[in-house]
Amino acid sequence: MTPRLTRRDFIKVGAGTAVATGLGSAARKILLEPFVRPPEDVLPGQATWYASTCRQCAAGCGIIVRVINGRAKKIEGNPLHPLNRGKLCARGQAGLQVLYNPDRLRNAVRQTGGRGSRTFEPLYWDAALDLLTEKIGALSDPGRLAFLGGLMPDHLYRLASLFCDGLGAPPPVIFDLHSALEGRATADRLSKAFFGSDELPVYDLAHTEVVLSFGANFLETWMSPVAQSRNYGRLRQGPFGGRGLLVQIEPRLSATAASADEWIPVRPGTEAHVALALGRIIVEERLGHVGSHRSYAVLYQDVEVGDMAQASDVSVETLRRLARVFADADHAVAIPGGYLAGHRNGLAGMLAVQALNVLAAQVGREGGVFLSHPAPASALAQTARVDTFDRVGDLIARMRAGEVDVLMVHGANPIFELPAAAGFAEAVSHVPFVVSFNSFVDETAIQADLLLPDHSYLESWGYQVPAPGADRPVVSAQQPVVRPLYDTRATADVLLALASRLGGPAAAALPWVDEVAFLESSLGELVSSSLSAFPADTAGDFWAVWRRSGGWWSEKEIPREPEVTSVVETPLRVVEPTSEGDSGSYPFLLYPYPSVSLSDGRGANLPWLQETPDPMTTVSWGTWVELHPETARSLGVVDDDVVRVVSPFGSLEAPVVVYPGIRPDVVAIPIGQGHVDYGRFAERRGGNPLALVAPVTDPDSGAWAWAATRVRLEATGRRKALARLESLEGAGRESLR
Amino acid sequence: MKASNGRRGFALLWPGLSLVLVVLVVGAALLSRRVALAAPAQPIAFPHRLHANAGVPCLFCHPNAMRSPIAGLPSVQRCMGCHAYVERGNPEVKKIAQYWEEEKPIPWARVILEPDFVYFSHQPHLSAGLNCETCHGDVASMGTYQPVARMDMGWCLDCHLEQPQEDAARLTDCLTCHR
Amino acid sequence: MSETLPTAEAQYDERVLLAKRKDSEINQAVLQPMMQTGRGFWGLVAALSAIVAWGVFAWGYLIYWGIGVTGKNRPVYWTLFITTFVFWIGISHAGTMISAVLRLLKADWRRPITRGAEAMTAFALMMAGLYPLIHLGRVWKFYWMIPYPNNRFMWPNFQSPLMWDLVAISTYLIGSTLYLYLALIPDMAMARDHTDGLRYRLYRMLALGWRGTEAEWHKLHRALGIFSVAIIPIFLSVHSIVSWDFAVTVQPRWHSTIFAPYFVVGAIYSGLAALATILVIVRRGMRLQEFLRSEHFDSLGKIVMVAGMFWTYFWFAGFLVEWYGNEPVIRELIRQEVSGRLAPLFYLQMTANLVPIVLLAFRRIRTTPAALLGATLLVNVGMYTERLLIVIGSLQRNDIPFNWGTYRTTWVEVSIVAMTFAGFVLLYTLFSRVVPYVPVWEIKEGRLRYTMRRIGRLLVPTAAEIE
Amino acid sequence: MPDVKASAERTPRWAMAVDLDRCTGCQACLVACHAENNVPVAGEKLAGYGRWMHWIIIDRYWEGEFPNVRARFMPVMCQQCGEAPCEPVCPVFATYHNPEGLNAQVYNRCIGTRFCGNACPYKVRTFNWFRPEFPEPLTEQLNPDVTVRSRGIMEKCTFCLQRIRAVEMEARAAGRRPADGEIQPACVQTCPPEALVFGDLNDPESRVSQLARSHRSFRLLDELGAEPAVIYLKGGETNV
Repeated sequence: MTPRLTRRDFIKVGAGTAVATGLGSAARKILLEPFVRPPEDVLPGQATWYASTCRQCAAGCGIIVRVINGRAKKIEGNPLHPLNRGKLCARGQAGLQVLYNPDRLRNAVRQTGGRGSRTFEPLYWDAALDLLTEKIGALSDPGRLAFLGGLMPDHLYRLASLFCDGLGAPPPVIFDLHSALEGRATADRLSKAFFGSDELPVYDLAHTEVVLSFGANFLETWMSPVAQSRNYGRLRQGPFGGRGLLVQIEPRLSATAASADEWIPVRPGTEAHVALALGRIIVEERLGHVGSHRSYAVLYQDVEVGDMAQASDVSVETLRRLARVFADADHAVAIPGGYLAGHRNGLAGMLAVQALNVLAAQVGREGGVFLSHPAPASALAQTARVDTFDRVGDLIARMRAGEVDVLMVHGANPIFELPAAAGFAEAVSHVPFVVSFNSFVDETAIQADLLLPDHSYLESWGYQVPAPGADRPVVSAQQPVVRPLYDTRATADVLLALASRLGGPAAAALPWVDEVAFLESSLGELVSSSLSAFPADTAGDFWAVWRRSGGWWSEKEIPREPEVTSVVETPLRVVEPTSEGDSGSYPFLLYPYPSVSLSDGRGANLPWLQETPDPMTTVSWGTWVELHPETARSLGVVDDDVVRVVSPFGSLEAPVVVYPGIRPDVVAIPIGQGHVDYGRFAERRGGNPLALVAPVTDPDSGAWAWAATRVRLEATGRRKALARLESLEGAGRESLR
Repeated sequence: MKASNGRRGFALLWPGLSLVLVVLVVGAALLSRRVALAAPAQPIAFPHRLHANAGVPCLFCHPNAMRSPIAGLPSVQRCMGCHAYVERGNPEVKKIAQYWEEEKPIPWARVILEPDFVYFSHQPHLSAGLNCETCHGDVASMGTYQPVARMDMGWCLDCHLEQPQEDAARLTDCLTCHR
Repeated sequence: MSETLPTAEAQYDERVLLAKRKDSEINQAVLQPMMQTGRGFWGLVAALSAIVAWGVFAWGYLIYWGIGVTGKNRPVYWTLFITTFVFWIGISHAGTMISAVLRLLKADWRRPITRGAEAMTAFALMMAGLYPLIHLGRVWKFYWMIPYPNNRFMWPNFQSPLMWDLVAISTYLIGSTLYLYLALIPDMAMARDHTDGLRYRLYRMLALGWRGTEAEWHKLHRALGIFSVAIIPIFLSVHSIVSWDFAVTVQPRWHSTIFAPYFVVGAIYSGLAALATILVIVRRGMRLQEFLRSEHFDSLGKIVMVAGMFWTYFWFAGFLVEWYGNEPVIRELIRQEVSGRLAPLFYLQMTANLVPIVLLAFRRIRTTPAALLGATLLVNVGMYTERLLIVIGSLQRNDIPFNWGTYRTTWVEVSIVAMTFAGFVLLYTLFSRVVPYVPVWEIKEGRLRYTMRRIGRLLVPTAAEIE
Repeated sequence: MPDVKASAERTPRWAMAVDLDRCTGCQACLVACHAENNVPVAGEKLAGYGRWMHWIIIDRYWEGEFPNVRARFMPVMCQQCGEAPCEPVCPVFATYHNPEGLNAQVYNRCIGTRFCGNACPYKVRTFNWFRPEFPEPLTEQLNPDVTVRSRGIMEKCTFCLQRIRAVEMEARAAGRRPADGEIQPACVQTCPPEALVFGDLNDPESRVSQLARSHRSFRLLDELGAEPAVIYLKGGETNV
């Protein structure tokens, strides 16, 4: 229950160190409590390292955790892991504060006194399970059970789907904002349509010469930032000869664009127009050394370069220059980024960008586009896939219509992540019984009747098939690095227990006694795999190796070449971007972007990440509004003046950051703050820009068009000093000498 | 007359003050030494003497000294390893057995205690050829452990300064023990 | 106090007048104000004590919570405390300077003002000495700066200007206190012989059994002579060292060769001004018009004026070099001063330092206590501002613009600064009631130089050489 | 134990190379440093008043005007100067020059004059204005190899001294000298684009020495003559 209990058997080296005086031992009494039975893997005072997998975002980097006297002290990248090769990002480093967060939910509770009342009554797990079993057992029709997942580990997703299957309930709905912001759902569609594959493409940044990044902030939060950053380093100063060129095409100068050689401030939503124009130019002028122009000419038959330049606000000269650079390079790649997916022409746009790679024959070519590997075992094939906004919409509709009696939520926080206009909060009130498995009492968990906290990811088992993957098949291992601090329970075990209690088809679908048994059976196929970098003959050996090395992966790299489907024979469509709110009364387009440290807001309860300055504005602990100097001047505001940002759907007040790297017609606000419930470090801090966003979708992909809302600005006359790292007097001038 | 009074008043002043000062200083010195060398009470009156005479080497019960900053205390299991058979009647040993049955750790009181900004590791000292007695005194003749030296910085330096030139430079650097 | 003092020829008569006085009269004239303490006096003491008490509370608050309760931040690591420290060190200079130098020069007019001056030095130094302690926050760690033998082989770092400070200031404090006390002994004896009860006991103790024998007088003069010589290099060194606290760093504007003399001159400027201020007030408060006469204010005013001119010269010399050097950071600092956020302070500094020089050029102002008071007060406002600009102003800027900073003061800092100002006045007030403010024996000694001789029909005072 | 002396023969000069061309400003180094070195979190109020405690920060400089605007990142940590301005001014040797060329900061000796903070031209020293707070159970994360600083004490980047010592002790026990790249400060270890390289300048073959010889190398505020041990490598340009 309390940490004391688990700590008892460990030698209290650190005890009482708070009072350090030169005085002798008799001055105060400090107890040294030796083990009753010494465990073989703990040497008091010496560090033990455990390999596991990072769960701070979907990427699935391998980590090793330094553990001393049963306490995790430091997280580092797993040097063996093919994905991140020992490297780790800020959010990964901060994982320890998830484990040791003072605001963690420490045991199963039920919320007596109504939802949001914060009056919690502790429950024994058995009682909690009985209650849940009873609720599910009482369902008139299993279809009235809904499972909403957020950033779920693959093994848990599989269990959850088996569970729902067994019951006959609809499969889990997966939504998390981070994935929406990186356009995962759309990227899945794109991959399917373009390469006929379920796996996401991998862009070989390390070996390329020219990178055209269309709104992909791949050095910050997009897809697999650590792996991409590592490859970016090699693009710049690698052993691979010359210095690569990176061109970033997006309306706001992101931290990624800051590292680019050229930033093209394109009109929002018309990134694809640039791509189309480039393709058209390459085909017209027969650029590059690829003889395939004729065969691809059809793609660009509807494209007129002048119009594209007009629409995208990029000069024809620039377009021609870029086209030549891209086509002439031996190795070049165009990346369709998450920002594209935020517009209502998302899929069409990403299609147009991907087409460039085909046109320049960079598909399956070193420095070009490859495909992630599928899970190397059939049992692992069922990996967590984020659903499009449409499916979330359906769920909300069903809830509102009272067709859902029991809602199970794991790791999702839609009440914070979805715009109020999406009406999730309202819909929840129509659901009689809500169960939350979140470790923290966040905006959604507070609406639950029963809270059954899962372990933190450093206390739990699991596996993860990284997507996008590495240069070889990888299954990343997750194992407890410390024994659970509190009376929490692995949601997998909860589901298994439920199944056995419910009996019938559910029990049949989930025959395993506990999570570990489930994992062992799922990983069975890998045991005798010949590819493995760590061969193991028996299941026991495999299990040991699996835990020691932090997963399973093939010894040598196996590039997976995609083949292009027939999509690439039909002309590419030019879809003009549309946005909510008329440009008359709402002159600016809102650009909400994921914070490098807080990502989509899940990091907001970690003091380290709150204190981490934003790379571009150097602001920490707050929300701000980025305005072009012109915009600020016309509005009569300067740095730290508070402005009100109003959209047809809501409004938000925050101090101004005058930002030289943004189009005058765009207003950018970082996502992550504005939590109502999420622990002492996150609550009542800053504002949440998603409150302003319209719940509209891209008709083609059904993905949420989160970047297609217009806003207007109002000066409030108030000031609030932001916590900046830089001095405003110094104003980021280059070193004086 | 007045003048002489004046002289007396003055004459008494300074000796008095200085006397008080001396008393204070000496008292403080003695006190601090007593405090530093006092050992706390232990839950079990463990006789090092008997065990040493029985030929038990230090590292048998304090096994981590060679591989860890902390020499470590014997686990209850280690104690019971012998005392499940040896001296079972002894009241002190009975206490151990009790902890063992209750699965409770023995709450030994720490004797040697360095402030938390001092980073000491047994391992390099042992590999440098020191033996336990060098610092901990003749434990083999003790009951429960009684410190023999107040292990303060001066005490450490006395030894580190005697090392060969090239090592002394490294060993007397503040960062050797403070980080 | 709007009276103007008599003119030159009248001054002569004043001396004669004083020369005519009998010993007993002089004793009375000095002891009278010392003995009687009216309601006004106690009111003042109460008020000052209140401020000091509040300041002590603020200090306690700081010790309890930490330096964070002041307005310091990165990069402004030093603020009001160091500023005021420098200010008090500056004040402390004039006292010893004037009494020692003038005593060496046998300047006769010094006699009535020496004690006031020396007392000012001692008390100002005590106030200054508080700041290094307060500034640490964890004041109990202070003794680590004192070189005492220990088994850790730990010694302080004598490379550090702070260590020089420690040595110089303590030496100066001891020196000037002894110097003050030496000259005090005969008067203590005098007081002893004219008082009874508690005061008698006190004076008996302090008089060290002085009886006024020839031998004692001889020793006293010898000692004073030696001290006057010895104290001068010390007081020169002290403020040079204080300036090096700043000058030895690579902090832009601090890193300057002219700092030492610049600080010394500034110190003398502010110190003499402060002395004049004090004399004017004490003269009024203790009705010592007879001893503190126009000639004193006149000559004091002149010295202040000259010191002011020197200060201006050094300031200009430094500023000119900075300006032509055109270092980016310095340029930024100058911009801040001339037109930026430091402008108000800068212009206050310039006016408050330069205007008095002009004013003091007029004898009428020098000899009008009220006017003199105004002028000299202005000087000290100016000098305090100058130190503010040097310490806090400079620290807000450095070589990496990303790290520039700002500073907002807090009630704790202000209270503690107020505490030392009140504390200084309090000590001085009490002092003036405990010891003869005017060195009686020196007056008498000086008076011996004017004996009346009858030449023909008129009395002519003649000056005789003594000592 | 075979030639322990050998390892004592040549004292190293620890140095770090920062490749500005690789740095993406991702802040991973900053968080890694917090985790490794028990660096306290200041909170919004203090952080906003220049009292944040980061041992490494990433300066961001704007260049040019819209639309041809660019931002450049420059990680700045203690430069471990060879002729450190902060060293001579400390009255109690709390900061001094250690045999390995490290700019030592002995917390338990510091009395808090903050003189070193004024003397440091890089302004990389931070001061504990108040007693640092680690709400339970965040204390469980504190690294036992690093002192938790109390209030009134100056602190700064130590090149992860505890890691250097750990490897050195290991190497000495094995009678060898630490291999190049074996010692990795937390920031270097985590840096995703591998912009940071740590090593021994006295070993001409070490990677950091090679980078120091690069035509792109420069030192921050070199003209002050502080002999920093942090070598920066200029960001390049790819023109088309």
